[in-house]
Amino acid sequence: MDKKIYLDNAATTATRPEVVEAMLPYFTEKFGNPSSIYEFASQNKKAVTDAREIIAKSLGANAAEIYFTGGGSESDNWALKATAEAYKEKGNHIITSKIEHHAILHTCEYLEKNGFEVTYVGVDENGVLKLDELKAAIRPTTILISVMFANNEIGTIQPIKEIGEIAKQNNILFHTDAVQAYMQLDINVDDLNIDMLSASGHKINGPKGIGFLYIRKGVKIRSLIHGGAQERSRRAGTENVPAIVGYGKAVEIAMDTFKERTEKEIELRNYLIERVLAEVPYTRLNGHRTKRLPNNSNFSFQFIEGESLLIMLDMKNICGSSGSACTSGSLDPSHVLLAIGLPHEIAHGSLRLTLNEDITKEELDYVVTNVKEIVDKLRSMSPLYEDYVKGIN
Amino acid sequence: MDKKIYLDNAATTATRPEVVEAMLPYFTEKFGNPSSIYEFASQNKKAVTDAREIIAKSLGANAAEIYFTGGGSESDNWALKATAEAYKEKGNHIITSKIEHHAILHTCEYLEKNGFEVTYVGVDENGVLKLDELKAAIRPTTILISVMFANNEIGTIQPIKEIGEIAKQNNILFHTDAVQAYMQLDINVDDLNIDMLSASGHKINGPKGIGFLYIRKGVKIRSLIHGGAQERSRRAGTENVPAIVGYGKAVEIAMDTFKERTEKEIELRNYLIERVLAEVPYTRLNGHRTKRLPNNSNFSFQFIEGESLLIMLDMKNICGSSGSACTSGSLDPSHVLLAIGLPHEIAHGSLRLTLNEDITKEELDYVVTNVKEIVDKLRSMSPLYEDYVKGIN
Amino acid sequence: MYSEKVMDHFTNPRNVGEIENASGVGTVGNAKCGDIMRIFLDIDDNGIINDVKFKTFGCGAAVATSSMATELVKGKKVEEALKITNKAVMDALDGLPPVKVHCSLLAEEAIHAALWDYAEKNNLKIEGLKKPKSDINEEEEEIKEEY
Amino acid sequence: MYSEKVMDHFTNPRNVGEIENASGVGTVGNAKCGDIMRIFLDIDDNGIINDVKFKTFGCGAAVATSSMATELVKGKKVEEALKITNKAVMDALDGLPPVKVHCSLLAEEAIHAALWDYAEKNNLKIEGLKKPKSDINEEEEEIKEEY
Ligand SMILES: Cc1ncc(COP(=O)(O)O)c(C=O)c1O
Ligand SMILES: Cc1ncc(COP(=O)(O)O)c(C=O)c1O
Repeated sequence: MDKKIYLDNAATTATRPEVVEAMLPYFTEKFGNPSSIYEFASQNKKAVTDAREIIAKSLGANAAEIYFTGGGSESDNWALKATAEAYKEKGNHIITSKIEHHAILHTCEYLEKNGFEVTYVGVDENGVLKLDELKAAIRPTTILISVMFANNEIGTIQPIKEIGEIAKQNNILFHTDAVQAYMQLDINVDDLNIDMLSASGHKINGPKGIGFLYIRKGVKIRSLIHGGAQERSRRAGTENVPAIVGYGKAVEIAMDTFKERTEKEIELRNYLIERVLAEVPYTRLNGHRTKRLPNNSNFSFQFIEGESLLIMLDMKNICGSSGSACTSGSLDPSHVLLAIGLPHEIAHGSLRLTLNEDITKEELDYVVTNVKEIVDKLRSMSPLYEDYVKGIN
Repeated sequence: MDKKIYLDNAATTATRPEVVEAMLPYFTEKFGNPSSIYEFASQNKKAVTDAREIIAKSLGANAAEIYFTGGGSESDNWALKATAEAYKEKGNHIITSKIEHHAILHTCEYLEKNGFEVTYVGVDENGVLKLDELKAAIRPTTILISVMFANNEIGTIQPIKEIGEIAKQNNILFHTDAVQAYMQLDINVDDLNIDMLSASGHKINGPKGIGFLYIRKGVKIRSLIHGGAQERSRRAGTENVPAIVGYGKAVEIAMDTFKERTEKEIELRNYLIERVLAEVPYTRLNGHRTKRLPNNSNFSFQFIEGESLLIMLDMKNICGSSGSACTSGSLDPSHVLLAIGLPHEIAHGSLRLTLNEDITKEELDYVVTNVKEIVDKLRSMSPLYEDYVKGIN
Repeated sequence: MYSEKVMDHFTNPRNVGEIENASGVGTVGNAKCGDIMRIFLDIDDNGIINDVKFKTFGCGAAVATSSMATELVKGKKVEEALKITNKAVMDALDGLPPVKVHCSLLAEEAIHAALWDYAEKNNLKIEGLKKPKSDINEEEEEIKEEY
Repeated sequence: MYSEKVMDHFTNPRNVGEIENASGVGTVGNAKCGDIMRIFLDIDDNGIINDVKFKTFGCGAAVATSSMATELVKGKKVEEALKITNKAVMDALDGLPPVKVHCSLLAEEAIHAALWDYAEKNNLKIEGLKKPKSDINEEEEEIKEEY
């Protein structure tokens, strides 16, 4: 196939042409600093306000509860560090899950070095948070529960409503990293008792370098980036107007297409999953079969290693990933796959294919054919497969 | 004049068309995540590497010493907080100046609340740091000197070389906020003994939402934004490829035009300053007459208040600012103007006009005419002017 | 940022100027905060404000609220003028941005200060008039920080 | 990311397979780290490596270094084969990305392990051959953190 088949939409997405269109005037013409006093800049202030309102509406929130950031990682860092700082009088304990993104996990490690205690709640074999473990982890000093809405590697959707209720009953703040879930799943912050929520523009066909943190009114907040009075004095730095406008546009489109898009993705995803499981032996699906992101599939192919699989797929013009994009270069297998109980060698042989609604079944057929061939080839040179066939362990 | 005369280039600049051009392919076509393994993303990795090299070269630094951030404020926060954290065993004392941007000052206040001690060194009537005071402030526990390269309000250029030497002799790290100076002044980090340097894209006709922190090899560094392994594991978050590419392009152009551009700006600036001082009575120039940014002028008009002046200029299609853009909305006069010794009522009547090389003398003539008229009008309704004329006070 | 009414009163302020030998003059605010308002009242023997002028050092809202305040008191009886609140001034201007509310308080206070001066000069006691503060604090500012 | 040579040896690996009744077989690495290399040597009575095969579970670099290592030892005397370092393997591949250097170390080690097996089976002592570690540590990783 000559055309590239991009199946790594969980890593990043193409910015939509309409989004770029919307951004363009804010680079060269309406370039003013929204904080400025003159009329020329007030159009930029308005553009920022409009985008903020679109996003607020998409979550059932108020515009004053949306704070723009430089991306999902910043939002995650901010939520955790600010809560830790603002509520340290109340307690020093934070609960999160074992399968969070590194933006959460490494921030937790940082907090642990700074006097906080963190409990990492486990997940079951499908990657679903163990609610009993969560409840048991709660202490009088617990100030925050942070559990991702849906996992970036295996796509499992967490029982957010239940977690929100547990948090509320125990008077604990609840943050969710919704970087993967936002605009793939229906989210209402009030229904779900969410106090803080992180999202990132480039995961939903918006621009890179922009994200937001939703902070419920009443939550005490501290700045992560101090300085000017932007974002109601909570996040300093000249507003990234083009990116904010583009993000607003991307959300607007994602809202409009929501139902049709996600239904189509689910159908394509199921098609892909069923064919791969049926046709490639010694293969498992990682993540929950149904409680999963519409666009996510994640397989482990026994006896082979993921990187070689990826490179060979790449030579066939298929872009996929193994573990999370940001951690490639690392030699350890994904902490998520280990957390759902996979042994190391199986975790190493994993492949994440995350699609979008523009993929065709024909393209997926081509993908399946190539996955099959490549897995065969790699197994034929694998000492683990040799041992397996010979019955050695 | 029908055409808008934009004299607020210190607040933000228009993104150059060539910069937007360079960015465009990275939104919709080459949108891949540079951390991904497939060929499709390697072009993005290369684009980031190229931009990093352009920037490194512009400072006489190594590419490995340039870390991209979400803007100048983040760079400033990062430099200060990371140094505080990494060197806290050595000491808890930081020296900065009274006229820093809020991104530095508010970060210092934050650090003061967290066990650090900060000395704010004063400046003379021209805004030049008092080197004697700086030397006297040094303690055995001093871990960092952070002094801005040039001031954003009054344009004064600091004696960076001398400060760098003092820092070096005393084995103290030296950070400089060069958000205004970068690409307006010639900077070589080795010649000037700079250990860390902050800059921001949108101040030099690059995109908003991107900046960098130069960190000299060997300086111990901690992350501000934890998470993925981007930026050599020092700054997490999916790389903002379009903005990084645009920033690289903006620097490239700014390097190419450097001499001609800054010379022209200095000429235009001097023309403006001389006319205003000669033709508007009871007016002073703030900042050093010659040691100032090529594009900066800053006046105080006695007896009037800055906001009314700005609004009236705006009605004549002239965009200027009073104090720093990010702090408008605040009622206090600029801390910078107070630090150079202006009484409050004079500080309140200040106007910053920051030009670029595309402004014409005719446009500046129009500006001077209008400043004169408006200042006259506002004085005629000022009780302070009335008192002055009547010899009261 | 500002309503059209505010812009109108800022760019074409009514009643700018001084009144020589005014019945009452009040100056409030201070240069430190960036706003000074001075109001001159000419009050006749029947206690009617025949003329009013102002001078203001301050932002657009300060000028506009001064201008509107003078319009509102002009021709009124002293007792009526006393009842004109900052809210009335704001309403007449179609509102002010939150950070500028203090300007309307300052305008109210300037009227009171001029009336106080008038009362002192004439040894009168005006029902409901308290010695005005020379300045007002921006209490509304704090709220933002608490949030 | 990879040189053309690496890609070539990855996609068309030389000497993939097994040798039945090999003179020596060495397996190094472990699945935990994601790399396992197994090398089969056929050594004749004159101590010449007549044939060599490998099987590798691992990344592109692991496959390519295995392939190149087998090419380099093929036809060599045992003593010569022993002198082939990871550096030689890397050079022959036109270099490796820094994070992949450990693969070349693993390849070197796999050869040594197969030679050790050969020596043990034949009760030989090969000058300069130490009992190979079954695994290598990625020492270069630490450096990054110190910076
Ligand atoms: C001297 C100085 N430092 C820091 C900043 C902050 O930069 P940014 O707004 O890009 O975060 C600015 C500009 O606002 C500045 O002029
Ligand atoms: C679940 C999750 N959280 C956080 C992030 C970080 O987002 P960003 O790279 O935009 O900073 C990502 C994506 O990389 C993610 O998938």
